[in-house]
Amino acid sequence: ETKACLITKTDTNPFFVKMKEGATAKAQELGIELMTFAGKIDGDVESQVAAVESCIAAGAKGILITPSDSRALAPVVTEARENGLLVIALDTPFEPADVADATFATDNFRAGELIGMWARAKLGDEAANARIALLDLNPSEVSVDYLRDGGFLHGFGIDIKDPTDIGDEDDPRIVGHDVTNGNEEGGRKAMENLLQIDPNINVVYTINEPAAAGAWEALKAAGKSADDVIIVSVDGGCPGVRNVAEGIIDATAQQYPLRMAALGVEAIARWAEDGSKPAPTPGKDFFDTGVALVTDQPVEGVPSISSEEGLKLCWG
Amino acid sequence: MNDVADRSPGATEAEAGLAGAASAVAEFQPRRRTLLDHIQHVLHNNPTLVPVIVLALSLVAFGIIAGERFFSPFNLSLIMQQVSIIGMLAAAQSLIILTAGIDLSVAAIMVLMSVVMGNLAVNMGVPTPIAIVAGFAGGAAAGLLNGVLITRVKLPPFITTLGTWNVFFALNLWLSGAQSIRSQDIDEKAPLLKFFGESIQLGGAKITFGVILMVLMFLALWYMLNHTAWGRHVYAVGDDPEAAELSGIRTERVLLSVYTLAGFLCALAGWAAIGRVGSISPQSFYEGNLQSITAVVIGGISLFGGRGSILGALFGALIVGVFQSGLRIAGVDVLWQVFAIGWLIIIAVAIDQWIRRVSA
Amino acid sequence: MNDVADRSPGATEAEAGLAGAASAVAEFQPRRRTLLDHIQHVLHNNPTLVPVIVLALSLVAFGIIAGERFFSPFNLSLIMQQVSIIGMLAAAQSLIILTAGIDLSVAAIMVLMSVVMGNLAVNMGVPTPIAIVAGFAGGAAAGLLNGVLITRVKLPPFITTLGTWNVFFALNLWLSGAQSIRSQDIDEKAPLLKFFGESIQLGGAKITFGVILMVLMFLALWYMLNHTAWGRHVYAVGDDPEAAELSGIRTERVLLSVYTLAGFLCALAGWAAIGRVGSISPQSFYEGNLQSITAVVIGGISLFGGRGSILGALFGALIVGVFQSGLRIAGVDVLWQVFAIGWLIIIAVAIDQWIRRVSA
Amino acid sequence: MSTKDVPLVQARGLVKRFGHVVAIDHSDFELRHGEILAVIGDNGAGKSSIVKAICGALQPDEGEILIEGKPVHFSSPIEAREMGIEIVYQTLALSPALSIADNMFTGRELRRPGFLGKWLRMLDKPAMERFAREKLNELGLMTVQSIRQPVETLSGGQRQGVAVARAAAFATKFIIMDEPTAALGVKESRRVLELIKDVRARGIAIVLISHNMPHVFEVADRIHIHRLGRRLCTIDPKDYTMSDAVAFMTGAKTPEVADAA
Amino acid sequence: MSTKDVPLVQARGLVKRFGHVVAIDHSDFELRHGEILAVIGDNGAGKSSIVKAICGALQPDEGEILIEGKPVHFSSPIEAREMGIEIVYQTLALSPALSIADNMFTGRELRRPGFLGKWLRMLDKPAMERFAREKLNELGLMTVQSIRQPVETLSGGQRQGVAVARAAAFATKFIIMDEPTAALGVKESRRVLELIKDVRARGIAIVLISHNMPHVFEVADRIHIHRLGRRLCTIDPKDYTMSDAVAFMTGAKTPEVADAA
Ligand SMILES: Nc1ncnc2c1ncn2[C@@H]1O[C@H](COP(=O)(O)OP(=O)(O)OP(=O)(O)O)[C@@H](O)[C@H]1O
Ligand SMILES: Nc1ncnc2c1ncn2[C@@H]1O[C@H](COP(=O)(O)OP(=O)(O)OP(=O)(O)O)[C@@H](O)[C@H]1O
Ligand SMILES: OC[C@H]1O[C@](O)(CO)[C@@H](O)[C@@H]1O
Ligand SMILES: [Mg+2]
Ligand SMILES: [Mg+2]
Repeated sequence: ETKACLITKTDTNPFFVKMKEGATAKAQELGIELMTFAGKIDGDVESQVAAVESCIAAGAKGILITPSDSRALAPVVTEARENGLLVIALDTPFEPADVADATFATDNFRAGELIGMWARAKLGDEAANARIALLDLNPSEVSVDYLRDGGFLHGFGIDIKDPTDIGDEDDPRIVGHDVTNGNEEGGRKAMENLLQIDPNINVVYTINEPAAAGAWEALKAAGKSADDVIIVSVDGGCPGVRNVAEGIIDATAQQYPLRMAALGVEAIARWAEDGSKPAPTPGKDFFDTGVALVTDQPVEGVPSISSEEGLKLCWG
Repeated sequence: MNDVADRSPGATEAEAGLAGAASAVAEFQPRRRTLLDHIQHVLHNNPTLVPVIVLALSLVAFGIIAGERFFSPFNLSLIMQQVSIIGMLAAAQSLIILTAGIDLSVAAIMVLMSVVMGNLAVNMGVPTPIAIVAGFAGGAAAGLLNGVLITRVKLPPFITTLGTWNVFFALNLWLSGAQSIRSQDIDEKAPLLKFFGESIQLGGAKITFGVILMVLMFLALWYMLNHTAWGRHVYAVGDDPEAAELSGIRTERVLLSVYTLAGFLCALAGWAAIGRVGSISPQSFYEGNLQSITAVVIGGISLFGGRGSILGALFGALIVGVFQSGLRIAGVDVLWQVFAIGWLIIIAVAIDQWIRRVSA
Repeated sequence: MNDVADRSPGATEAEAGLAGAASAVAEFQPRRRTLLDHIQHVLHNNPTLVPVIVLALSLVAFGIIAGERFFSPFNLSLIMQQVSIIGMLAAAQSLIILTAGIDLSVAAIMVLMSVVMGNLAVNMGVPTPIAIVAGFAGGAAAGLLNGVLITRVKLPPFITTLGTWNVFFALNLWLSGAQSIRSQDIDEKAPLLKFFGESIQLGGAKITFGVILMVLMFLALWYMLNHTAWGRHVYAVGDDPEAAELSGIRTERVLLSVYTLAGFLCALAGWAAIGRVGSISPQSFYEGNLQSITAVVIGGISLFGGRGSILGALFGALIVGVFQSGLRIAGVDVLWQVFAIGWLIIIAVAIDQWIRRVSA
Repeated sequence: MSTKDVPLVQARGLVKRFGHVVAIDHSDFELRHGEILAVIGDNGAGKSSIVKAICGALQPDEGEILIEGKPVHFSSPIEAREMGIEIVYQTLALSPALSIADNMFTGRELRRPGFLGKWLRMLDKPAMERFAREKLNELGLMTVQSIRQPVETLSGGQRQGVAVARAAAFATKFIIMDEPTAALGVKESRRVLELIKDVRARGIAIVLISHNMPHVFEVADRIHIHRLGRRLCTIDPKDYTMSDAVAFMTGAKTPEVADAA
Repeated sequence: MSTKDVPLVQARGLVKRFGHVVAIDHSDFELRHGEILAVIGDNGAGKSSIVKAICGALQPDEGEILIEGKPVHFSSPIEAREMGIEIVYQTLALSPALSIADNMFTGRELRRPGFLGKWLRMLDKPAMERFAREKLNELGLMTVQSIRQPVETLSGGQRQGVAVARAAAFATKFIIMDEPTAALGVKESRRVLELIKDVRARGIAIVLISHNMPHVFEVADRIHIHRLGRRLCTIDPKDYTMSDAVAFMTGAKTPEVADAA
């Protein structure tokens, strides 16, 4: 029986829980034994290193991993490949991407760019006077964090300077950045703090949908209505898309964790069968599992799907 | 049996000299004092003044640095809101630290119980009041588990709560399936869960019921600690548990009541957190345990137990809140906020130590 | 001056009765013992046996649950590798806990120093040996800072290191710009940083230099603690600092040396961590502080200081490693792993308490 | 049989082991109404252990204890206290950070009358302070600045005074004092001895553990001599000299009639 | 001027304040070669404080201390120890978890000869254990099972023995003993008194703080009477009665000639 491993960043993020569901279902379908691992918190590199090693020790055929640190895990993953395992990065690419045999991921920069472009188009001429708040992940500034943040600003038409550094831009439209730890409580507090700096904020970028939900609570408490502020986010989880339908989040870039997981498990099955590896999306160094902008306020020049469609696909 | 009720019939030879002994206790002339001595002395007799002064100073400092925006009633009331949940945890933590214990599991109990309430009321359709009461019971039970391990199995509090922290954290993930419960779903199915998010407007300030709850919690605990026998026993147990036991206090019961009450207060904080955050998120407040301890120590409550006023913890929490808000508004990077809080802990406690060093 | 060298000339009246007093001290008949008493007694006299037995039992248990894969030399040597860094932190932590202190900053010092080494050697082109020495110096300085705050400013260790943990964490983010240094860049510019990742093959087992370093670190500390005056002083200071000071130990110096040495050992662990992880990640080992404390307490070292063998911490770290590896291989979800570790802490320390309760 | 004929306390065959040490080895004990019973013996003879067993601070492994003829089993000193038995421990058992008044009343605090006390369980601080001050004055034991000052600000002698005053104020049956004068000066010791006699005059019996023979012979009505974990004999101080007592307790001489008094 | 004429210790105008308490109030102190000097006084008079100031356990705020005529300034008792001054504290200052041998040598451990000792700083455990056993036997103070057993397994009296033996073994100038017999029984106290006299016979001076007048008058060559933070007078026990001494120290009488001895 073929064995495969799924190693996620944490078990506390519904995105990874979904990913695990997808992988487990696919593995069952293909008759593969799936072992799952996770770190205790985001950034928990050592647990992931230990997990990769355990997979090698267990004689797995391949590993699906969402690296907690796109650079730090390279050595152990290389070791796994040297031991004949197929390693596939999910969600977060390695740096460089070819550390893994293949990557099934959202293009996080692209995801950010889509919501940035959308926000600019939505504001039209008012974009020149936008007051922008950016709600990021945590002080560690990991790759998803700067890719989405940078993508958003780029899409909005702002010069991001060092693409790996958050907060080095000098565009006066930016009110500030704050961290949310990717959850509702952090989202609310960060939004409150930025509103203190400028109560006229009208564009809010959020790292993910829980942070967006928290930000909305703060805006509501500050007396704002959904029409006063544009909130954009990334993920496209079912609760997030429902928030789009209800007009709380204006647009979100939807990712497809179940697809990532299923494709990954299939790739390992094929590798076990005939030793073939999946190929990347032409023109990219990874297999783009796609990202779709979900919004009920489509704008010209930015392709999007409605929340109704999004709800059907949510985390499919 | 001979009846010897008269005084000193068999006094030993040496004691003959006692006749006419001065009966006053030794007294010495008071020493002259510098201004600094004087300040130290005043603060020594009113140790809760220390965090109050630190709070006042940081308010002034950030008023200058961050400008008037910082000083608006709105911002000040906002700080209160931001502080409210950690403040309640700090209240629970203070009780435990007063008994010379420590609780690394407060935030885990709080989050677990808000997940329990939400699961029951929103996902399983249990009537909200019952869900809330179930959360309270769960919090008290979690606290009681800590208490039993500490008093019966005689494990050190640090170790006990390090262990149960892991246990509660795991249960939280399991119960919630790592999923948040959305604000709108709560509004629809169990709006009572958000009760503490409601607010009253007072001029520019917005006072949430959560903030009021926090203040009332501190006042009630202050009353209990200072004006009931139970409170005196909490201090006595923290001060010297053996002496307390021998002088007639059932120390085990006191400890059990303290841990159980703390667990209950955490559940109450869990309810209030739903109102504060708007939704129920199993991932929030991961650092709440250490943040509550930080507030308590900045507030001047001794980690060795038995000393300090619970109101100090309130001021401690506010000091941290003022720092975070002030630095944010002044546009300081998060990482330097972390840095500043680190030094704040050290300096606040150093001042407190300096104050306490004087003998009364 | 009169010369009174002869015995008892002025003995008081009562003492006349002493002539011919029995000179033996009170002795009582030994009590009969049950088998359990017997076991308890043996363990009481050899407390380090407890973690060894727990370790052996967990090996057997997981051998049965997780199958022979678990028992392969490869997997067993892997557990050693996985445990090595936390093991080294636990060694440093043990020293501090033996003095009745606690260090919440060990992992922060370690990560900060591996970032310092990497920044200097890889990013700034400083010769690797100098970068490593700079890291050592930094680690010792960080430990010394803790020590100075604890001995001079007289802050409780818990508070001090809670503060410096924040400070070191912030510095780490600042220095690293939150960016990991890639493995390939280290290989190219400073391969010496990865020295402890090298290994020797022994049959199926792969022994890394990092594992050897950890074992040597424990042996050296064991020797120092048990066969040098410094080591006896560490125990004495942890046991009763006042008695230690009065009986001629410069307790401040001992504490300063302990914190500084611990800081240095953390830096050494930081070097080893580069070899272990292969790259330098500023966000790694965030939970290392509490993990090191967990290893120490499971290893039977008392949080109250002065009691326990440092080798216990090694076994404590191995027990946690065996549990994690065993549960992982048995396919248990992380959340239940966390749950199990929580109970492991509680049960291991409960057994230890039971053992120590017998009087010798 | 009148109450006065039955001993106040009677213990038979008490045994207490600590691991391999037998601290009490089938020992008997008897305290009579209104008397001062001194307990003497070498260091480690088991004096503290036997009195602790009697007041519930230690649970004996074997043996029985009768108070006024009725078997009792105290699972803690609190239960003994409820019967009017007070103990002054060698370590005093005061809470340093609490006030003198708080310490006097630990575990038996007074509550306000009416609503405040009944429903809010509010302490009656004024009443407790008044009582504490009264007791301390009554015993003439000290001149403290304030009844509200923390015990840790008192000298050793003053603390001893608080502990003794607490016991004397609440005892109705008897008081056990474990080396109450060990750390005290001549003047302070004298005060404690006077206090002991005052208390007896009020009809309360006292068990006094002491190594100070002149003190023992001055105040004791009977002397219980403890040796190697058990009662060796009880003597009347009028019939024996200090030297005899010391000879018995150290094993230099063997008492002729066991239980001489 | 021969060394013998200069007092061994001379302190003048010592002052020590704790916040608002003046524990030593311009006090003098003198100890002569080879004598036993008793220090007596009420509880809280400042006896412990003054001897602590002399041995470096307390830093006086004012005043000077001369040892054999030379001004000294000890910043810790360790420095005093290096000059041959030993202290037996009221609290004993033993480390409960360490062995008897370890405790005897804390702070002055013996190292192995040669490479092991010099480079590996290895302790010479056999030598230390031999020495410790010898000293304990020599003083006839006790029969312990093993010199390696932790001090916490000893009885109070035995612990006292270890502390006294440690001081006696290493002192070359003088030993300060702060209430060494307070918790001891008659027999154990006697042993300590004999030991004190033995030590003096070896030419080592002793400062003995005690509340036990018979003991003081038995062994002391001179008595330093301390009152309200300062030396009231020094008397020769042959010229005064115990009753006089107590009257002086409690303020019942005033000595006619200050510094009588
Ligand atoms: N909690 C305990 N654990 C172990 N041994 C104990 C304990 N309490 C007392 N012992 C032992 O029991 C014996 C009797 O002790 P106890 O304290 O009753 O003696 P004592 O007569 O009061 O002596 P002293 O005059 O020194 O106070 C001693 O050997 C002592 O070491
Ligand atoms: N560390 C300290 N801090 C504050 N006050 C102190 C300290 N040490 C001593 N004192 C005070 O100094 C005074 C003298 O104390 P000291 O211990 O020297 O008295 P003593 O004569 O040894 O008494 P005793 O016979 O009870 O041992 C007392 O009032 C005491 O409370
Ligand atoms: O914490 C960051 C992680 O969170 C997600 O956005 C899911 O919510 C992932 O795509 C990302 O890896
Ligand atoms: Mg006793
Ligand atoms: Mg004294």
